[in-house]
Amino acid sequence: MPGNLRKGIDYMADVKHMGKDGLRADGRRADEMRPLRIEAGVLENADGSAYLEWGSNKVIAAVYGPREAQPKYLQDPAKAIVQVNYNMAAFSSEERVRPGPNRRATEISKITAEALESVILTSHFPRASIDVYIEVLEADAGTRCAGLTAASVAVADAGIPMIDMVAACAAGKVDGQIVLDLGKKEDNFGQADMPLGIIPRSGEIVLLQMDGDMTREEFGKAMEMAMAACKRIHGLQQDALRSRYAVNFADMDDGEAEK
Amino acid sequence: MPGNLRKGIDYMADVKHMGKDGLRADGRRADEMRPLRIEAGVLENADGSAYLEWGSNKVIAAVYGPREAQPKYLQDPAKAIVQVNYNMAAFSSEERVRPGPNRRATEISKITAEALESVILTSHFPRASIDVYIEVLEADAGTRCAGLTAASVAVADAGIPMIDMVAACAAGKVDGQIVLDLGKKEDNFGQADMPLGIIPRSGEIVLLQMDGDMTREEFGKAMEMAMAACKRIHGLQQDALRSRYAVNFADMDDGEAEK
Amino acid sequence: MPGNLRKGIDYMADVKHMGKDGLRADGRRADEMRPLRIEAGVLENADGSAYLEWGSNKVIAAVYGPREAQPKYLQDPAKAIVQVNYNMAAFSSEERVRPGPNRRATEISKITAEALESVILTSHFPRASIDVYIEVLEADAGTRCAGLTAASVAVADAGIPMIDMVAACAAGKVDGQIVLDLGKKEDNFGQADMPLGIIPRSGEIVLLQMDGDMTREEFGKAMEMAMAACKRIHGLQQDALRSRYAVNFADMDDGEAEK
Amino acid sequence: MKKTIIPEIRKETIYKLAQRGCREDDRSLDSFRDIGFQLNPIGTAEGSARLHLGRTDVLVGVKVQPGEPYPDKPDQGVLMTGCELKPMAHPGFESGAPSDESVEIARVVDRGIRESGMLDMQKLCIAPGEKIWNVFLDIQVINYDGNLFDSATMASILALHSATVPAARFGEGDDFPMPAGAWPVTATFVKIKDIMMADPTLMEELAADARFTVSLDDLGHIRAMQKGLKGSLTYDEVGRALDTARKLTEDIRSRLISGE
Amino acid sequence: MKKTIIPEIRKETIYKLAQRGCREDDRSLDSFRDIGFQLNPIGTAEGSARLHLGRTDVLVGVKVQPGEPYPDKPDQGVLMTGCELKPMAHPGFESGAPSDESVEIARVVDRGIRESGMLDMQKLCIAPGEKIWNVFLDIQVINYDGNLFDSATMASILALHSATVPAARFGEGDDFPMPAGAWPVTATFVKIKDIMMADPTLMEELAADARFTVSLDDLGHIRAMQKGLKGSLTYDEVGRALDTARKLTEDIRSRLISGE
Amino acid sequence: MKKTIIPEIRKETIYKLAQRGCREDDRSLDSFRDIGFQLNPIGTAEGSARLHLGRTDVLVGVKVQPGEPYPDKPDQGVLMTGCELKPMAHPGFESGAPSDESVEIARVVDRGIRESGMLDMQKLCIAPGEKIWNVFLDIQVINYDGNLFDSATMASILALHSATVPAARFGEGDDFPMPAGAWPVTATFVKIKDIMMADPTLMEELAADARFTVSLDDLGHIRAMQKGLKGSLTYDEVGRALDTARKLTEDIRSRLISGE
Repeated sequence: MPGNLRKGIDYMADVKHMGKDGLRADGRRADEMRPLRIEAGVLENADGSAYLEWGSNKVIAAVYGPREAQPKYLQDPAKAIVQVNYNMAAFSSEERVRPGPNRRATEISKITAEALESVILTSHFPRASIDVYIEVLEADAGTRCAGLTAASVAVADAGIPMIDMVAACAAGKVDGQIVLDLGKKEDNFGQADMPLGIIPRSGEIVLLQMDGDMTREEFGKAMEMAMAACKRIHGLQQDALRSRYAVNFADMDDGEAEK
Repeated sequence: MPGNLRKGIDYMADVKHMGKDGLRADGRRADEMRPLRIEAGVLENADGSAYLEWGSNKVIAAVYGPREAQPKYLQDPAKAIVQVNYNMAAFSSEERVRPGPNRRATEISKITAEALESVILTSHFPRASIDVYIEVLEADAGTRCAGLTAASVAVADAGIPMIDMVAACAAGKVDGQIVLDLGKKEDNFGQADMPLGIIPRSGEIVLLQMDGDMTREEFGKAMEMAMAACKRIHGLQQDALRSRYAVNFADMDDGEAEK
Repeated sequence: MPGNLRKGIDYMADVKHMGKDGLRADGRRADEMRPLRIEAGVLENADGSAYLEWGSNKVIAAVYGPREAQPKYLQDPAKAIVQVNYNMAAFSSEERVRPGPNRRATEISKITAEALESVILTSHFPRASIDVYIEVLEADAGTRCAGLTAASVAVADAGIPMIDMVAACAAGKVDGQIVLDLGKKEDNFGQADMPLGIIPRSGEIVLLQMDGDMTREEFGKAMEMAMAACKRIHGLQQDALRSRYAVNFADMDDGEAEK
Repeated sequence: MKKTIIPEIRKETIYKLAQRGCREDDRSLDSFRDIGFQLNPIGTAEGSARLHLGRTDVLVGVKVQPGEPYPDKPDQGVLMTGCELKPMAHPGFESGAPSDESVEIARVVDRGIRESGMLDMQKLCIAPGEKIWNVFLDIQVINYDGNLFDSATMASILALHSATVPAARFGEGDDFPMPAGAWPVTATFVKIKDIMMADPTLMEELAADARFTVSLDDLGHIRAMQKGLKGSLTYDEVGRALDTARKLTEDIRSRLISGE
Repeated sequence: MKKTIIPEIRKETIYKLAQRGCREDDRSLDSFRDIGFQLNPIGTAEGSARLHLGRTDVLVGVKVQPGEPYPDKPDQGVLMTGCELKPMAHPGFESGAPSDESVEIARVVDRGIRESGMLDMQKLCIAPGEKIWNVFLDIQVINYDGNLFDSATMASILALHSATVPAARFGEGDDFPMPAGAWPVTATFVKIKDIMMADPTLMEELAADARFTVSLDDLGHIRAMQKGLKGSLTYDEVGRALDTARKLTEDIRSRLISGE
Repeated sequence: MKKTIIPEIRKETIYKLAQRGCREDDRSLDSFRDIGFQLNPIGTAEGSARLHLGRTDVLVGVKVQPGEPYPDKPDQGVLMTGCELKPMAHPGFESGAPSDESVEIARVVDRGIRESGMLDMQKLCIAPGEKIWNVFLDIQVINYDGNLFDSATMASILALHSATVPAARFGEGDDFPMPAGAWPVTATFVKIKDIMMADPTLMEELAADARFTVSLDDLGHIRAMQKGLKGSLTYDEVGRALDTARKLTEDIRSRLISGE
């Protein structure tokens, strides 16, 4: 079960103010991520799933597949196709989101699918489709990184072979300072936002976008900050799978005992 | 031919005022239906059809099938599927109805299809589709009952085997009184409306909806009133088919004569 | 390459004023066409193409096929189908044109397809589709004639066998006078517009529309004027193909020389 | 319409009859089928007409609602014509988005009415630049046996002439009759091989190589034309059709006006 | 939902159990699964509730925004209910336009709420004839194991009762609680062959011949009914379902109100 | 774009050439194809540009119309960028709803322009909170031979710099030039196996594993980035691409400004 969905406002109470100098509006240090919690295997019916709370972001990812790609003209005889549907729930942001596709969601779905394709061993499953559904239940800036991070765990939870899970986190620029993991206000009033997704094992970049204003040097700093965060996130992704696996393992023991 | 379509206003002139006490705004008794006329076989090109005037409601139902269900993924290897498209003509109500599907029509189409499926011997026609088109030309409350009643006659007219024709009629509550077959004003200002569709032979319920406010006792009264009306309507449905058949029989005689 | 697209306003500078009497607002005689330039083979990727400037109209036509008709239920076992998509670019008229189909474009696509089918030897290509895309980049009245004229050249450029190229031109009525090839202002304030498309070799009519107010006699005059213009246009269509062919021929010579 | 094939032999029969000046329903080449109609069958419409042309059966309803004028015509009402070809009328018609055919029919009917000046659009202005009457003309085909252009046009002008502008319902003064003047009537012909015939049945349409429709006003002026299908017409054929159409539409118009 | 077939043998098992008054999850025929819920899990919503009914998991969020009233109800707010059945919740659900099923669910939930008079629509008027509050109720199914009518209704009324009208954000005065009074609760039954059972699981739904839903208000009055599926119900079956529903919904209502 | 497959052998050829620093069209890895353009070819547009990048051929038109501001930006004009990939430009493009690719192109072009602050949006305000200028930027691809991100961006900024706001036509005072300042230019690279190359042709795109686009402003600041395709990039590869892009875009910018 996705467990307790808490109001973002409660979450903030957890954040400690760490001193007056160099701290951000919500009290974080420049290179401090918002609290992140990941849970694997939260849905009954999906082949794999994950739930993620990141600041006030609340995201569920569900995975089906590998299954036969439909309609048939989508099939690739050499490998599985990866299809992602990123969607924001109607009530997930201050202004209601009209149900149905929009251009922003289309773009995010596309780049998320491309990032996942870079790690999934698609050649093992010719003519198949791996379908990923990302539902943003509450949005608080950084949902595409949250979605990709959750989707990677869900793909792993489905038992689909990958070279590694993708971890994603944004860095950006606020008041001229490079900071990690922008919150909603920082995103709205900041000077740059740069979502990054990497293969943590190799450091290879599989998702990268940016908008705003950054010098070459600022880019380097932001990149290093985001890369380091992605590696920490990767640890949380692995923990989520490990807890899930531990539970399963316990289940299996029970099974054995029954025999 | 559907014959003469008359303005609803003329129709009302036919209704007799039956005394001052207990009579409704349009002069009907509580358990009195609006005038109902059904004609079978009104369309040249459809496999079966019926035209119905009920108060000022004017409805045509057309049936095609059993024919191969298209596209193929809709086919059921065990039985025919029943597809209903209920539609209100643009000019069928005081405010123009925008062409194209809407949520109300989607729901009515669904429950009408389910009601018809309960009587059609669908297992006789695996992989087939039976397609029913209900066009409301003029609406005056009660169009879903009118549509289902007409559709049943149209299915019979198409020679599709059924255990019985479904007959449908609403009962409801106006000024605290249970009444039969609400007219438009009664529907708009009444306290409850309960469309009912039954298999007259057995009294089984195949369509039932309600909105408003009814006690358990009122429900019972409304149900009995509507059931009795459905049985009267069933007689009119049979008459409509009988007239149609008689005509055909006459035609056949002519055919014989020519030989 | 479609070459230089010039602003309509420059074009007008070319038109000579031919005397005060009987001349139109833009200085043309009643039976004088706006300047027309046609170029064949302007697109790299299409099987056939043509670019046309006519007054300020700027139109590209692209042709693909004969190729297998998709989806299969569209296929005709006896002949190729001809599909036309006429579209106005968003910026092609004073008021922005919303992207996507509209009823005007649907009608023009239909009658253009019918006109082209009358000359293409479709029976040579059973189950095939010949797909014609007409893009209006700038519109200045008469775009359906411009589109059909360009499409005919593009079909020929694709090497698809035809009995002849269709040539099209409108005649109409302005200030009570029958005139050829109405410009935008004439179209907006004129009394009639009659687009005509013919098979120049035989004079047979394959496209004909009219709106406005014309007597039977005026119709005759307009028809003769438009027919004569279509024959002149046919010459320009042939020239366009000839130039294209000449270039190819030169290319081939070079090829020979290289050996 | 979904591909509907007519057997070659039926096509040949129709053509051979036509060579002798005859048709399957015993009409001459230049005549229309029987026309019957009924005014205002639909109580919810501001005006309506149901018209039979042989076995073709068309119902047209008019709805009138206040709306905003187009910026370039601030003092004029707006006519919007829609056509739905539903499976009810023929199995070849499909539910869903309007087909190319239904768009063409709606636009040709609309053109004939609009170009004839039949409606006094300025009388459909409530407040210039702000509020006008939108006139929605919706064509519903009940049964299809060919020649929708003419049957839908006839039913449309009957419905418009029978319509009332429901001003009172919208608090815009008293109801008044639709400001409709002229009676633009169309005549449609098909050409099978080298023979033209008026008012085609469905089978004749399916056998046809080309189609031609002309709208004529009360003075016999041409107000709209539309050639269709993949065959061609000669100049002479069009000319003869125009002359025949003039006679036919004069007759039809007088019958529509007299209400016969 | 895409065709989802239940094996005949499973269906037979469910029926045989039912004949003995039992069910696969050890419930009696007339009982609901465990209900758990959480109020306002979604910070961006004006009100929200997540509800578990056994393994069925539903999230409902309320958004409130100013809008224009309907002309015929100038002094009343507007309720709009949407339902999305996404692949996340079950592989039989498909992305894209709302399915017939999701439309039916949204409309039945909406009907129960609307007909009960739960929302005081006049308190959702800002300026009569000009500005009202639009209340958007969006149902998102997280996991599907049957009986969405009841679970979505419960989550919806919890979300509405927990909601605040964000007047301050739109410069319309102080925020105020959603003017929600009654607690309309539905009970849904399915009939397998000749046996009725309450609160069906997905497998029971797939085995079912007919479905029946009734919405009851705080007084036990019937506010909405909906029969579904291709089987039929007898008058007696409906009557017994109504009586059972009255007991069940009283119990559920008190648990929802007490926040248990 | 429909699946368009490049033969393995062609891919191998492109890669082997690239290993020697060469390309099929004799360019170096870090160079762009020839750029040619024409300003205001379209008389009906408020501004337009047609640009050739090798055989890629793009036409961009600007339309400007009054509209309402967004509530959160009451004193700013609105930029809307659309992109249509039509079959005319390549048989792999299909008619109908915009594809994912065309959405991505439109959004990346839009982002480069928007983030650079190129347009002074406040000068596109007519009456704060009430009326602003909507700037519609429509990208039409005439012929597709790769690198639409860069070609569409170049054509777009040329069209905007050439555009006039048609205030007089809408009775909003005198026409004035589009308030466009900066010249944001993008550079796009693809990576084939381990080699990066600038300004890919269609064949190079089809052979590519990853794609990277960066938008740089007049000061050489990064304004937007977009990584695409299913391959990955190393940090070093991105760094080198940024450095190369800075040189390339400076050169391109000066050529666009000088009108060469």
